Amino acid sequence: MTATEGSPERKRGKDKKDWEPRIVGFLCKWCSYAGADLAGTSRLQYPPNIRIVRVPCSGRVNPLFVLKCLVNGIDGVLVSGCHIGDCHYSEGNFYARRRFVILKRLLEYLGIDPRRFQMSWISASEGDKWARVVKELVEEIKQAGPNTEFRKGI
Amino acid sequence: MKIGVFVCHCGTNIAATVDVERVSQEAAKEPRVKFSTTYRYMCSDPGQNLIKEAVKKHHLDRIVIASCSPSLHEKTFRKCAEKAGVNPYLMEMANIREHCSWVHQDRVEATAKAIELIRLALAKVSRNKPLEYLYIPIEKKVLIIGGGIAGIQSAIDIAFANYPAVILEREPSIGGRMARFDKTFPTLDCAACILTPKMVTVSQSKHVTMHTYSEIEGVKGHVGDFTVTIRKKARSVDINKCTGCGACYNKCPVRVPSEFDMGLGKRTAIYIPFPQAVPNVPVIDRQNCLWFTKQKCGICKKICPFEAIDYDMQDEIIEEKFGAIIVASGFTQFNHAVYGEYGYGKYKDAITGLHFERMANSSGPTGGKIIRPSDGKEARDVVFIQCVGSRDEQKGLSYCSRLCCMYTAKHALLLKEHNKDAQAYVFYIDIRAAGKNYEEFVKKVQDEYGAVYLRGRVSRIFEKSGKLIVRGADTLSGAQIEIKADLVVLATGLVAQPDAPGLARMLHIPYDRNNLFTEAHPKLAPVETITSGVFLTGACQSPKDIPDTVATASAASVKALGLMVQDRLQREPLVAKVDAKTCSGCFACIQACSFTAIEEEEIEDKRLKKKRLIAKVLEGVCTGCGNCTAVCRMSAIDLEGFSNRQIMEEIEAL
Amino acid sequence: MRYAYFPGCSLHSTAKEYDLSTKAVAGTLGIELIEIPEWICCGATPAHITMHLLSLALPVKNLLLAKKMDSYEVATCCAACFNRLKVANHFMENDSVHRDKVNEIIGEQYSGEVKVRHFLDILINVFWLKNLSERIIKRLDNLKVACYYGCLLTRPGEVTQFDDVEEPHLMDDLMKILGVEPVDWPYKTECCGASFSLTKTDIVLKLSGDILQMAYDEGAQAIVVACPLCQSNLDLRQAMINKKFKKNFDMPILYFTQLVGLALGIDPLKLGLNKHIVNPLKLIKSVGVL
Amino acid sequence: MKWFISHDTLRSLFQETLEKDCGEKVSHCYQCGKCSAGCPISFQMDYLPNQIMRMVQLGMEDQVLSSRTIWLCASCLTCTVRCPREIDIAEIMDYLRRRAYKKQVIPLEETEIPLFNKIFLRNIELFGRLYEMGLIGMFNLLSGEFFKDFSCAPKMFLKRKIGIFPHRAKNIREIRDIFKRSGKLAHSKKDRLLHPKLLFLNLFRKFIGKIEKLK
Repeated sequence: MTATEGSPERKRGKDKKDWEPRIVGFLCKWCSYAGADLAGTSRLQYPPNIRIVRVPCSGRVNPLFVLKCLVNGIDGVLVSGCHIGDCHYSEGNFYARRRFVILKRLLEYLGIDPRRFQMSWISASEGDKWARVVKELVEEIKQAGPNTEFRKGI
Repeated sequence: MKIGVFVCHCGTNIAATVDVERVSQEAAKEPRVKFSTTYRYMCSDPGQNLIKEAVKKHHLDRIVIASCSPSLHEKTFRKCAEKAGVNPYLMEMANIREHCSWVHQDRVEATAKAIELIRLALAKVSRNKPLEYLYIPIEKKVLIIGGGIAGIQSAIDIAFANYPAVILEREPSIGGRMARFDKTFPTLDCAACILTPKMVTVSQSKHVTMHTYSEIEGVKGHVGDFTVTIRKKARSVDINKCTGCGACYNKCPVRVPSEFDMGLGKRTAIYIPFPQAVPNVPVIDRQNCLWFTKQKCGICKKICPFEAIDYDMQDEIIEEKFGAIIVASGFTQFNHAVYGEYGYGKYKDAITGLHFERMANSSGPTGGKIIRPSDGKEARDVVFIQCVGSRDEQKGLSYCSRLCCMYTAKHALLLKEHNKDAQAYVFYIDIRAAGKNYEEFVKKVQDEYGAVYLRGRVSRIFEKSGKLIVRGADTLSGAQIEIKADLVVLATGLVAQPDAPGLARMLHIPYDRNNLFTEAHPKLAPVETITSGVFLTGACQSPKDIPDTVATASAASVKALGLMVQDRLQREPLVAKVDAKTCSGCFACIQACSFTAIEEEEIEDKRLKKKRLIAKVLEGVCTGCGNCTAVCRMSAIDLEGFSNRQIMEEIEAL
Repeated sequence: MRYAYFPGCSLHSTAKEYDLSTKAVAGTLGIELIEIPEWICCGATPAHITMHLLSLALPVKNLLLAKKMDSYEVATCCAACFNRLKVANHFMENDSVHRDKVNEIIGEQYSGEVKVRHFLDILINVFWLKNLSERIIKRLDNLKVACYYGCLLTRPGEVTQFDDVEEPHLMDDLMKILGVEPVDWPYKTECCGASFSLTKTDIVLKLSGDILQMAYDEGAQAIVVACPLCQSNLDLRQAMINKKFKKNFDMPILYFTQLVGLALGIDPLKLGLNKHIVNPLKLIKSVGVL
Repeated sequence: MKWFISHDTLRSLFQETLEKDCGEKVSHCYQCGKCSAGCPISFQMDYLPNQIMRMVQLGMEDQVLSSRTIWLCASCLTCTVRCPREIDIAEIMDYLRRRAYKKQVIPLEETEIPLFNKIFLRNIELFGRLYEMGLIGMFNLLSGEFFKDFSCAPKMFLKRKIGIFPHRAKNIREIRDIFKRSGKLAHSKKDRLLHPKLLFLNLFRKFIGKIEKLK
């Protein structure tokens, strides 16, 4: 299935004025996803640029997913898990942290704007933090501009 | 593949900001979508019926429901799918309420986002696989770690339901901290009078086995099938032969400070910790016994009429299987020696609450007299200091230990009862007496027993000419206070046992920064842990008084019994799976698994025509965190329900 | 062992005997103390009460002077100077906002690289007590003293990193080596009134009186101090305390360096023992040192 | 001396300003009173240290700045090292004093301490090191206690503990620059170091006191 073809939202990189960043968030279902839910229940407003992919734990997120997003032209990727020490699976986010620190360095080495990939730790009770993180993230990605790093010559 | 999309209005919750009709129309244009509709409340009975009928009419085999958060209604719609004849794991939800309509106001933007969220769900569901629930058998026996009042109550409850329980206790006798108390607040029941009958009940129950003087060495397995290694320390007395006559410890020549009496009294080298000990069998303290230190004496062996003394006894290591574990490992006292301003614990007459309990006990080391440990004189002016260690981020704990207010009030009352001339001065910050009859009790102590309550933390204690000078303040009057005290009782806070993190790691349960075990949910699952089959009770979780401890003990027992009465356990099938063809046997996944849920397995490789080792997931143990999938170089291990293909498809759909 | 020596204003006036005895002891033990040329006042309490930045800038100026001598360790005797130098160092090391501002004031770059040590610390932790005990000529047996540390030597613990905050023991350890018996008393870090010496003399008399009383009650024959302000409050004001509270204290207030000096066999006059208001010579004679 | 506070006081930004400027979290204070219990000077104070913390929390700026307590604090740090909430109370007292200087609110009873501090600093600005004779002389003159500690003076001279002449620093220009620039950065004018209002208040009060004694 190629659901992406012909979708009206795929107009990136053409007109800088209308450009809105597209961001993917990988959220662990125990803390960050629930925190995003709480932001909803508290009716906190944040920009609609983020699409959330629900995962059981930040440790589930394979670095390949992040790379795949960036290769596909997504402008920013966020991985968010429970606070360090509060992981539902006791140590999944430790693994995630270690993994993504390395990934971040690798991305930097590859010449990709480090702002495009970010991590955050948001608990189920931090709806406000979620809204804040998204707002800041969107701002930063806007500054970073459209992701063309993987599309040479366009 | 025929996918049905069901868009919920949620009253106006979604419909107000998202144009649901347009969303439904757009969804219908997506490939493989055979049917799309909207309804006011999809989770209601008519809504669910609508889904069932649509499945029947359009022969749908996959369902996407665009509504609220899956944390809320995933279970509802899975069941609904099952009833409609679709595998429950071929249903996905698009969260267009919490993540869309509630957080955005622009109708156009929100509608566009909702459409994309549905596209995401469609992408995922197209890669879903039908999954079957997992079932695991249950070993019908409960292990209770800790033999204090929490463990005792749990054992009684489980035995009452005719299921076997095993108590594991580190000390020679069960009873725990409560056995040391004199009276209990607010009713002033004698602690021994209410605890001893329970201890006897446990010892006489045919369903309860006690491993006293034993420690836990390791835990393997998962809910329904835990294998626990227990070290039964050498008691040097044969528990089957001994009748508890007491001849041995009456004749033992050694005298050392008694741990049970907080060092205020003495015990022998072969001893029972206290007269009501259960089991009533002595133990030899090998560090102090003359036979073990100097190869001399041996009187106990000579005198024992039942030949129960065995100097050559060795530690015994046993393995037992359990279906559930109740953790009742309790607490210990905060060590006030970190307070330099209170003399680094060097003043003999500055004691803790537990010392006071032993002194107030009429069968205790002082025969119920409140004395100064330094010179044995009766104490007249006694200062009680609350919040020692508690509510002090600088030197102690950030939390409130919850019972110190009450036990201090009780001590102030007991002081007056034991010595009419004595005067209690209580330094407090706030009095926290939220419990049945607690406030009334504190008031009684203040009004009828004349305890002087002073609001302020004590800044300094020092010794001068045999008295302890206590410098405090009363913030209510704005006065500095100096009291020449005979005795200072520090209401030390409750802290986790020093080996709590080790136990938590063994059981795979999380603990917080204070080393207290963390419950699965602070409100809705207060005695469960994230490791199914492991339950919490008592002060190992957070400071608790006796009523709360007993309540959680019974709660934990019910949870354990809930497992015991089942023939087998149903589990969500969202666990990791290994693809035997691609697994190279590097076992990086075993390293990454926090739950030891992956094992090595030998298979017959037909292509290579030889045997080789690959990883195997123990479905009962796997919690479905997916950490293993991220380390697998071959992508051979994958997580059902959140598989690589599902997530990749979602990414592609963006 | 070579140190840039920061005596501080008091040691050049009211506490001259502290300066004398420190130099005498250091000389005998072979610890080289080179006075920082053109050092200036550290600002003491008035500076940090009045202007926060000034209270950092003045000590930093001195530390920079020391740095220019190629000396990365400063020795000081005055507890107040020690405290101010340490606090300034702490800020310069850990607080970038203040560091930038102070560097702007001074016009030079400094980020806490010069280490500050109290002479007591040097004797005990650099020279080592054991080495010191081998150099002792006359043991000062039969002398019972109360070691008084005052507030500024140990507090705040994370800044001074000197000794235990509530129950310091370095001076007691030193006294034991000399044969002096330190009493275990609770007022080791109690406040003497310090900077209120001139402005709020009443407070000083009350607090210093309490300290003298406690030392007396615990059986001390003298009080040993490491701070010129404590010394002057207890020594100079002793007559006034006696008058006001109708007491008869005759308690010599000695610097620890003076007792070390005596044990090393240095002439009492070179240690400035004649400069005290309450005469200590009588007591010292009575224990048989002279 | 009892106050009435309105929502204007409670909503004032006193606590926020303080926390921002001196970095200490007064809001952490939960009023355990350990600071007051250990304070050696609290017998002279009008409000105990914990009360000052509370008043800051409630935004009572005028009352706090005009209190005697903030001037009587001896900066002995007993409160700071023992505070269970890790608040540097001594630093807050310092801050309050500095703020009081700026706002020129000094309680009538406690003019000596600010006066002394100013004379002390002026002394250093002039000589680089402390000139004790100058300090004592100036202080006695300006505070109106002309013969204070006169009895001590002969002893001190005899023991050569006080010099008659000041030290002359060679780098005096640098020192004055430090003073000037510190003042500039802290946004306080140099002339405030010795304020006539202060001097006048002090002398006036001493004078009244003497007259009342005579009566």
